[in-house]
Amino acid sequence: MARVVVDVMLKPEILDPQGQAVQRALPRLGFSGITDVRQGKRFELEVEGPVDAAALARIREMAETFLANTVIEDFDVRVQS
Amino acid sequence: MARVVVDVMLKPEILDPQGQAVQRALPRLGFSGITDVRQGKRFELEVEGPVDAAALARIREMAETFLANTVIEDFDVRVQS
Amino acid sequence: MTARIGVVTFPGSLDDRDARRAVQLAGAEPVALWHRDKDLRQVDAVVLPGGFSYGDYLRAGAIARFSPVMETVIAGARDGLPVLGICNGFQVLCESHLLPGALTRNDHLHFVCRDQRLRIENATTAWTSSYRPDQEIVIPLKNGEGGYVADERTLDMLEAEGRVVARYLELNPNGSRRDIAGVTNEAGNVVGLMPHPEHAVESLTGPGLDGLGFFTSVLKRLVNA
Amino acid sequence: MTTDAGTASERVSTTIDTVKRAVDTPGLAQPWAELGLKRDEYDRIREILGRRPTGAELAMYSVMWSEHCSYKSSKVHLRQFGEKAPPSDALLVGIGENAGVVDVGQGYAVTFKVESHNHPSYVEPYQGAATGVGGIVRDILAMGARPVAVMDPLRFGAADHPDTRRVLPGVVAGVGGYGNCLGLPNIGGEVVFDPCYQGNPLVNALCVGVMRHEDIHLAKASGVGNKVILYGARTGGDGIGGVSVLASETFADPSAAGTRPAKRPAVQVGDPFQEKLLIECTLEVFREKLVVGIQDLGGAGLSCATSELASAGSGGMRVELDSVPLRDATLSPEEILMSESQERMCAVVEPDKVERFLEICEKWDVLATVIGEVTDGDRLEIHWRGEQIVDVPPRTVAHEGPVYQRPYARPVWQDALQADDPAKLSRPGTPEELREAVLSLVASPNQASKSWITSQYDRYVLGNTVLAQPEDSGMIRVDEETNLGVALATDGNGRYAKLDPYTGAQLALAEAYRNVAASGATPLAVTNCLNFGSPEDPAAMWQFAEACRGLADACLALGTPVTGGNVSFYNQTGEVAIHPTPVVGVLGVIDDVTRRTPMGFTGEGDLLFLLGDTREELGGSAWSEVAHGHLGGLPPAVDLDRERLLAEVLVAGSRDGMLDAAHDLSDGGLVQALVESCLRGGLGARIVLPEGTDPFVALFSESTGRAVVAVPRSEELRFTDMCRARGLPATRIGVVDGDSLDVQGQFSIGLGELREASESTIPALLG
Ligand SMILES: Nc1ncnc2c1ncn2[C@@H]1O[C@H](COP(=O)(O)OP(=O)(O)O)[C@@H](O)[C@H]1O
Ligand SMILES: [Mg+2]
Repeated sequence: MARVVVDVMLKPEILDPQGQAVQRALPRLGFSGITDVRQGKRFELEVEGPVDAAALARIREMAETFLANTVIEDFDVRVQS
Repeated sequence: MARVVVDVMLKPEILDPQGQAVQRALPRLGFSGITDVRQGKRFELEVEGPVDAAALARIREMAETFLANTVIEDFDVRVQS
Repeated sequence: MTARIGVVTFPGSLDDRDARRAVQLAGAEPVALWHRDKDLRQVDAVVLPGGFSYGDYLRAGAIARFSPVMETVIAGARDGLPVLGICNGFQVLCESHLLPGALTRNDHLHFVCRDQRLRIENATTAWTSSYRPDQEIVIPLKNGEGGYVADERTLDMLEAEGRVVARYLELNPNGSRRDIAGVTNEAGNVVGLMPHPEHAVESLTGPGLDGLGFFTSVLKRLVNA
Repeated sequence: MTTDAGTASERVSTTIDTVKRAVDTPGLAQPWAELGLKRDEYDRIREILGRRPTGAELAMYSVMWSEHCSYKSSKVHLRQFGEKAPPSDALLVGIGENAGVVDVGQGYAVTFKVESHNHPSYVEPYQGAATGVGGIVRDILAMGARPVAVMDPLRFGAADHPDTRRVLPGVVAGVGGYGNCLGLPNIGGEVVFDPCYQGNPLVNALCVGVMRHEDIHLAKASGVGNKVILYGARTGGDGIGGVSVLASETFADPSAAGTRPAKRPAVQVGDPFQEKLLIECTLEVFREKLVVGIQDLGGAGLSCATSELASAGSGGMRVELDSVPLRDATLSPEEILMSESQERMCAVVEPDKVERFLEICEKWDVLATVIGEVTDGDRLEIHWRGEQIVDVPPRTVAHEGPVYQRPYARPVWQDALQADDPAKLSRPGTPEELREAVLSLVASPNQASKSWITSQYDRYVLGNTVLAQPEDSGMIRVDEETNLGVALATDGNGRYAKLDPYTGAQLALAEAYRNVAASGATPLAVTNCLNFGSPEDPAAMWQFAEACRGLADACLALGTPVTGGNVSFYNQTGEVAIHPTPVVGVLGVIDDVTRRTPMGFTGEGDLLFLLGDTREELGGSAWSEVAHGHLGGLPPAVDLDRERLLAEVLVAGSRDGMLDAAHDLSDGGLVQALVESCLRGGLGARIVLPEGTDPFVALFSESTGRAVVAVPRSEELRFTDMCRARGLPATRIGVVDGDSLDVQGQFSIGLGELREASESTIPALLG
């Protein structure tokens, strides 16, 4: 059993109200020195069988068509060590 | 400028309806072989200045008190290479 | 002298006007409190209303908890100030650790707005003494993150100590553990409730008058105090 | 865009396309075609300016002269709404402003408008729908009103089509996500499924706001020296949509290549929290009378706001574009002018009030920046990095765009469609077949309960919702002391409009009007969103022309002026246009909301009356669709005098306490209305159809001008006398009774079975 992680983040040019809300709150909480915050999603998938090239390709397709909306989001797929 | 990533996931014993919804949808979309899905949050922080031990400690505190609710969530902080 | 009940407005609070109206209809004087002011203007009790404070983008209530007004509310609550958190207010109270547990995304993942039947299980708190024990009431419920969760030990403790204030009947609308709709702290002065009693104070605009009791309860308590 | 050779340093300076440079380089090739302009439009711009436009000017003209902003194809038809407007004392602000304003008495004014966000909602359903709500709310806010409710007329492809599963939940979550977070109750809307909307869903959003008469604000910049303040979100590269996506590529500054996002996204992301702050902040600056003129930033962003404010005002305007707070420092001036970033407003403020204005913005955490001022000229001048990049007469940008007389022609297939009469369709004959037909009607996606959708919307917030979905109209209490209120309904039946667009538009109006009256309010005014195919297709253009003519004629007949609206063209998948879909919203007023008439049967023993006449009218009916998948023949006839009379009776009956319930008849006819009222109130009905009628026609025909009412026995005489005196047919058809719908001599269906049929369909498809 292996774990594959898919990170989905809004594209850099897209407004990220969630990240902005966090960033605006930080100084009030006494945290300084953070110049930008982006908030995205992290999926942890438990995969049955070997995570070979074919399996990764399928997961990448899944990320592209389902986990992310590529009109506004980028994604990244990787096997967790 | 360095990037620090904070991953926040629901604790394993807490029900994750979002992950479950994703998992339930997968067979319908023709994806098999995924035995479990968990969905969490990923924060990307742009940090000013060097990310030394002190900076990381501050970010860990921020994650503990603010980015995650440790009643139900675990978090993980790491510098992105 | 009429009791003064403060209603906090955070940026993104939505049901603050409604909470003030309910306070008024219950016979008390509503006092608007602003999130940036630490001063509670000598109110006798505080309502944290529903809404999406600071957009609720991180977690519902997570940012509001750190606002100046909450510093005073948290301190006051520890000293016995009656505090009612409705919906987003409940989330703020959990984030502030004034109440145990947390509120998570509804199990069906949709926002839900419905008239909800509840049973009042603890009619001795500052906010529920107008009800009969086990009284059934119908008040609106509307939330996207209303699933009450806590670990088993906490849930057992809450039940053993009678700190479950209200439970969902007929249908659990959001996947809350053990059908919990509201809880109280040990002292019974702080109550968090997911459904909205302030929307059931006029027959014209709500499903009935069942919500008024929360506001008359605290009045009774203040008069007797 | 520059072809000039030169050294690197020269190139940096020459990439700013200044007015001076435009004068000096008259022959420079410009990307007008890529920006969606026609040759003659570009020539006209050159003629207006007496030179070639700068890049920034070209950007402004191209977005403002687009179909969406200029109404160039629809203008000649929309004119009728003004020309044929019925005399009305209620209209305080008419067509032409952000939204019309209606006097509802006691010093209150109400503003309301419906707009489309169809195409973005297909691309990104959640954000498309969310920003649709955000945009219409800002329009209402810009009039000076507090927004008090929203509605969402929606159209999707076939209910069982896989893509509907993608689009619908996203749209609904977006409408709810934005509206719920703003704290605006959703009080009604529509959900219609039809394969014609498969690749082109319709997402229309309506907002209604309330203000005192003296609070009305207009979008105009006057008073030399007054400051122009941009406030709200930062300006980003997102939402440079449609035509302008191309534009941003075209304007790409080669010297900045690699440092800027590769592509400007066409999708806008909404931030409802920011908008909530914008609302509260704006209402506070209104309260302190700090604003001379105000404009929301919607389509065409700053291009639109600055040119419209300057155009409507008395002087000119100068803007320093460098002052605009940016989310993305690499934006070019053209992009800043075209960006459709959400949650922004533009206000004109007297200099001595600026400080207070900024203070209030700070209180609400709203970013506010002075970006320019009103000048005594008649030009709109925009500067960037110390250079002048725009110098135009603002009227030519905002209000004097091109106007087209598009050719239109009745489509060749119209006759055949109308000749395809539903009379030939096989009908249920036996009681058992009738019973089955009722159940399949009630369970069909278009007639089934929409509570899976509407329960995702907050209908309680603000505490003034008197009626909300599934009631005939949404009703909001305006004054808590006097109980003054308003009611709103939206309707539109694309099937009817396809059969006959003139009548179809009138039917949409008649239905919304009837819905408002059924709840006890007097209809006052109209808004509309006209969703059609391509204006370049003579058939679609004919449908549009016919619908406008029909609506204008009907508004005159009913005495309800059009106060504003929106046109959405190019709704088609490939070459195939959607059904012409005029969506009409009607606003009514009610002096005492405690007198409202709900739709549910709750009075055991109440007498049921059918008001109006029933003819055999099944063209475009719900039955023909559900039973046969058929669309043909003629839609039901419209009788506007009868609608007026019916409304008078419904309003009088409500005011004088003669009605326990009322429900208008529309899709699905009498039987659908009875089922809905039974399920809503939780009581059944015993129905005796009038002698000599065909039970199928009586139950399923969709004749207009009808309603069913429940009258307490004590009021029977008074009510029937009133109907007789006024000449409205009122047929007693039964009583409220028991726990089934019992059509005597035909069939009986338990409420449980009906509820199951009605409520399980949508969750089964989408849940
Ligand atoms: N179908 C229509 N019927 C009546 N008025 C319309 C219609 N479509 C647009 N209008 C009016 O034309 C004006 C410009 O419309 P629009 O561009 O949508 O306004 P805004 O710039 O506020 O978004 C508005 O006053 C609007 O009410
Ligand atoms: Mg506008």
